[in-house]
Amino acid sequence: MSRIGVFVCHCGENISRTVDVERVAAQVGKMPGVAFATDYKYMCSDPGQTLLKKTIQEQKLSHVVVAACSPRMHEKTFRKAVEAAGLNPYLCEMANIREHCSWVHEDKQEATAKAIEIVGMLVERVKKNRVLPTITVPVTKRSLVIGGGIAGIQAALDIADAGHEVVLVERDPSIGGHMAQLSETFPTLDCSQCIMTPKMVDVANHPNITLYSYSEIEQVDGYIGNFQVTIRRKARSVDEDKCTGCGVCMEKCPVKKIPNKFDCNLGMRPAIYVPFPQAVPNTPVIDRDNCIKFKTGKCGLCQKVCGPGAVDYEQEDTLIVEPVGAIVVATGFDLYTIDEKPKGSMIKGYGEFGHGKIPDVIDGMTFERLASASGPTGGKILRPSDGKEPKQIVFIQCIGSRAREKGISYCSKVCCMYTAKHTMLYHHKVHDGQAYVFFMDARTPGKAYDEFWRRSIEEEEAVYIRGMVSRLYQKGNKIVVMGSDIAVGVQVEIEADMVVLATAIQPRTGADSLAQKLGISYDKYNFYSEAHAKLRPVECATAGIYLAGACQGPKDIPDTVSQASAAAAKVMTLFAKDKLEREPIVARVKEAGCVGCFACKKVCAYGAVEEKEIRDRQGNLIKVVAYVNPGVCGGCGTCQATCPSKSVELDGYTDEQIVAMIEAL
Amino acid sequence: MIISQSTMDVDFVRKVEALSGTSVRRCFQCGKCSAGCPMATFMEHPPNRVVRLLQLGQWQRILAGRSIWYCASCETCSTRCPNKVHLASIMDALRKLSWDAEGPSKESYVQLANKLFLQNIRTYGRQYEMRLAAVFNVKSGQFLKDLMLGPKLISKGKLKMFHSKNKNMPEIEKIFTRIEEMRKKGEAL
Amino acid sequence: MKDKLNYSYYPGCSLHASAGEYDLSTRELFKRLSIGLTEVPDWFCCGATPAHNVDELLSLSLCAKNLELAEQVEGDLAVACAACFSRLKTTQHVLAESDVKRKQVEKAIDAPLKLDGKVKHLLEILARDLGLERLAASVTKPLAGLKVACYYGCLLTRPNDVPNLDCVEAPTIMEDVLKAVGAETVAWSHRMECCGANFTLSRPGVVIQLTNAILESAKEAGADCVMVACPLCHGNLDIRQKEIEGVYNVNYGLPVFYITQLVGLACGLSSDKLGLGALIVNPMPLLKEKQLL
Amino acid sequence: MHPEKQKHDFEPKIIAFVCTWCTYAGADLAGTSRMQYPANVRVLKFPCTGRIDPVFILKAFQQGADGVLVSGCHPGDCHYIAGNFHARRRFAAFRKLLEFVGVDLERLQFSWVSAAEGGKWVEVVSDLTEKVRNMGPMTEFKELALEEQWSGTINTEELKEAYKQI
Repeated sequence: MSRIGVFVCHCGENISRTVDVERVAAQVGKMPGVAFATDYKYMCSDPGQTLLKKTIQEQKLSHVVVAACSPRMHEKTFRKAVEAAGLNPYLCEMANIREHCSWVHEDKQEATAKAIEIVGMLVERVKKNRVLPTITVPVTKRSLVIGGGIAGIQAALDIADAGHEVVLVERDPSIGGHMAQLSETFPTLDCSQCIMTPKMVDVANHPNITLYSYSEIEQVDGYIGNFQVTIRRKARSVDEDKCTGCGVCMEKCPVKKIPNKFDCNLGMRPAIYVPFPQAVPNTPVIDRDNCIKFKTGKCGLCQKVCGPGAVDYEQEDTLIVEPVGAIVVATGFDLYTIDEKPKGSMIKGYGEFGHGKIPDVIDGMTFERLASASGPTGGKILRPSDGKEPKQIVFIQCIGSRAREKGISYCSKVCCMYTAKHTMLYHHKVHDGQAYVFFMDARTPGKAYDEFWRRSIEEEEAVYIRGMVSRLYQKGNKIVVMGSDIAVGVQVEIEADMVVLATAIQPRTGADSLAQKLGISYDKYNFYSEAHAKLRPVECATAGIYLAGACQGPKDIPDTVSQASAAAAKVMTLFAKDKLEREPIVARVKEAGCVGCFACKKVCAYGAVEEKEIRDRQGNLIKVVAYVNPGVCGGCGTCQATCPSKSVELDGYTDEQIVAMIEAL
Repeated sequence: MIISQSTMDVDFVRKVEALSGTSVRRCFQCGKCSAGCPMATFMEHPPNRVVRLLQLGQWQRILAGRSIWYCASCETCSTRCPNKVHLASIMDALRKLSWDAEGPSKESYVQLANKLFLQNIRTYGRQYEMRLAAVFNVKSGQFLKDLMLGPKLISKGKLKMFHSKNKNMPEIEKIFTRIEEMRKKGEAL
Repeated sequence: MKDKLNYSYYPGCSLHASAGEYDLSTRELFKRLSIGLTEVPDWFCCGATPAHNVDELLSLSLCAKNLELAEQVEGDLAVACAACFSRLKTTQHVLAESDVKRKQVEKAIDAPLKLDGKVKHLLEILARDLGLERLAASVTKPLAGLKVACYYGCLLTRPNDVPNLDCVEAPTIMEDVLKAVGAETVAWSHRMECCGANFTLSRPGVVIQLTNAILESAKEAGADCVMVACPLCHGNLDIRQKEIEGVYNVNYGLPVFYITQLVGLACGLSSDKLGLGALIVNPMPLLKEKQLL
Repeated sequence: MHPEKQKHDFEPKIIAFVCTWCTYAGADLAGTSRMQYPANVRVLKFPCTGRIDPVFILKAFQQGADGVLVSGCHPGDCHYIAGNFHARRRFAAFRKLLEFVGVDLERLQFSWVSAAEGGKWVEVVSDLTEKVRNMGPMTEFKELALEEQWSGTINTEELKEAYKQI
């Protein structure tokens, strides 16, 4: 038989003004199972809590109901007090007779009657409450960061500076990502490499960071605090430990004319290469598809000239397993290309712009490389076709973005700003040139952003034309731009020397397959989904995995860095404890009844439901049942309402508890 | 223009949407339709503005002008619209509604040509360009239009003078009358 | 080798009048290629642009009825005129999408709707059904040295997802066919610009302006001639060419061929069988120069 | 703000199943803002509407509820990612069943009330109370429950007759 104690709070006058608290205590005191009932001025105050603790011990109470304010306010307070008195905290419930009763009703009789019923409901509920153990999971205080762009670098440095080990995995031969490609950055026009490369060097030198470049995530097992990550280190053909980065191999490589992806194919590189001079690590990689040694077996020049003997043609991919407690995903973005897309793809290209076949129609990133002092033209704006300086340059915004016909309906967020920046860079470099921009809306929210855009028009003399372009075609060595100015209501035709397209930001190709390995959710475009759009913007719904940068949605550099630091802070919060404690409101499977239909698995947004084999003593498989991993379960209870055989229960919200409340009415 | 609930004719816009099967509200006025329209220079309202006026429920301004009659139905706008607004169908719907209102537009030649074309179908089942051109010239009062082309075409066998009998004539007539009846009963727009 | 190809055939009004040579050359070419072609008995006008311009329901009904008539003849429906092709395909598309319109059309034609039959433009039949390889194999006189500007016009490929003939913005099907018969094709800017065919009767001034831009672009690209797959495009580019030359005081002299005429020529058909004499801009000097006659 | 309190002959019993993150918090906000609403509603807190088994609604009607309110987060706002979508799908199917067993669907209301919508909570509760008050008590299920109890006892003439013949 339970011995329930009920404590009715006056909350000063907040409750007692409209609820006759003494009557409530008296009435509830008569209910079966209630051993003790009293009222008190301020239950949450120190003397109130002392009263609670003392009574539990004196009256040998088995359960407690505190009738006071909203559980959102003081449930934690009272459960802690109950625990201090030696009871399991989950044997204490709160009846909300303030927000839901005394404050919203005026008639004292009515409010008192309602309060009695509310407390009665909770009394019936608490009888069915079970002792719930606090769930603890150990934490491996090492973190994995996937992606070595500015987001990954920032997150890795922050976590490493806090004293935790970081494993940074980058797919390309060097870290740096897109930011290393940029020329100057808005809205301050400081040189991207000047602010980026020191951070890259910091990563290389940080004692707490292990960098795996030219590597990819192969497999992820485990859960928050306890992930096992398998990393594929792709064969670099150069031993990172031996290589000194002298660069002789690159000088001697007979293959020289391979378009360099880092320079948007404008510059050339050898078959053994580092993507750019400031690469981290400064260790070359052999592009096996283009290397004569790998294609024909001959050559081998780089190995001969390598003093330290770092070149290794026999190198193979290796797999390493790293235990980590948290994962930051920072895989960044790809740019939309206007080329013809494969049939059936959600994304379409731009046939009306020549499907990328007009040489002087380039994208924004290519313009960045042209404008970059360390780029293929040494910072001169020159046409790819004939190397001449374009005197009429047309920028077109919203290419791919905000175009549901082309497969994307979102705004890519950064294009308005970088196009404004491009017009400025162009004006700085080609004084007698004229820049035109076709745009629909200028979206420039951000500190000093709109001022920056206005400057491009008012001081740098870019001509902005509100209207889109229907078609581009080559006419002689000019590109005819057929646009419109909707403010005037006329068609506008410009014979341009160069056209720069502000192409949309898309998640990296393959973002979905990485998400599947990590067990995180993603939207229809393959952007990773945060746990809550407003309140948990850096966490994934999958516990222990955090997001940083454009892999979650289009972002500029300041936003990316902020989110990366936020993700790092979340990791540090997790690592601040040796063991993870969590509310034991998790689902539990009653294996006897489970038929293994896994309807629960389908509705579980957290991927907490696993398949568990039940075997007899001889080891014969009897059946496969669901198992809810308590470390991963979010505690929503959708599985329970879905289970056709009622074989899964959410602790703290069992059918018994709820039905008891309904029946109390 | 004064904009209020009473000056914005939403019912008309709904009719256009029903006939064209496309949303008017979806247009965000990027102007790509106007940029590529081969006829935009002939229109007093370029295509994007036609949609804009519809968004504001100002259909009278559209029908009074000749923009809709100068649409060539080349479908360039529909094809390139980033927002899947099927503007060519909207133009069809507007012409239909203007046609029903017996052409408040100033543009009469295109309407006359269309009318004769449809009459030809009803009477002969097929088009006979010679007849069409001749009647058009007479009715539009341009007796000498394309006069120079005529003899050359006849000599090349390009203008048939006589038509052959079509067995399906009664069937065609029935299609016309059934549609007329459906409209009378309000079963179709 | 596949079985013999057989099609029902919807020539459309123009092919029985101003574009007789398109009809003639189509029939002769198909005969030469051993492709069966049976005209749909008592087909009638699809309504073309004027019908859908002012009365979509009428346009859909006329096309739906013709599609039903086409069911009498075995085989996919072959269409020569780009406008008819566009209307018939659009009808299939619209009626498949809209329940309301389908019901209205069913009532108007008082017959079951036949929407699953395949409607194919001649180009598709040559390039895909017959195939470029087999087409090339039938060539007896390759059109070597003939530089052709392929003109698609508006209705062959547009709008998205309706004709599905080729890429809406950057089609290559005409060039593919011509390359298969040995001709050269030029890259030019106006191959998909509108000629304004809708206004041939009512606003010839508009047509002259638009067509001039097309001819100018073809000439600039170095084409010897233009090829079309639509009688309306042909009407403007060929019949009005002299007039345009007069208005703009230029000299294009660009013969305008139908696709079936050029392919037929390559397959060894005579000038008479291709109706080359019916072309207004005389193609004979060009063909003689290139030794194709 | 405080209209003259009306006396009614019938005070319906309304049971509200709400999620803790949105609607429960919204109801709390109504309290902290001192808004007034009828005292007929009893709130049952769930972690998420996804946890709400349709059986609870039946149970509530059986236990004498005259109206039931189910309220959670707005679409896309679910604290648990998608629990409210599962709930919505489940209840869409459940409405048909309820109709079949004879519950007037007017007595059952689904709504979305966010943590910021104290006013909406008041509105929803007041409207439902008023509506159900006008509909009168929900008797169908109570009678059913009584019939169930009786069926085991021999107290009708027919049954007595039947037993005699055994």
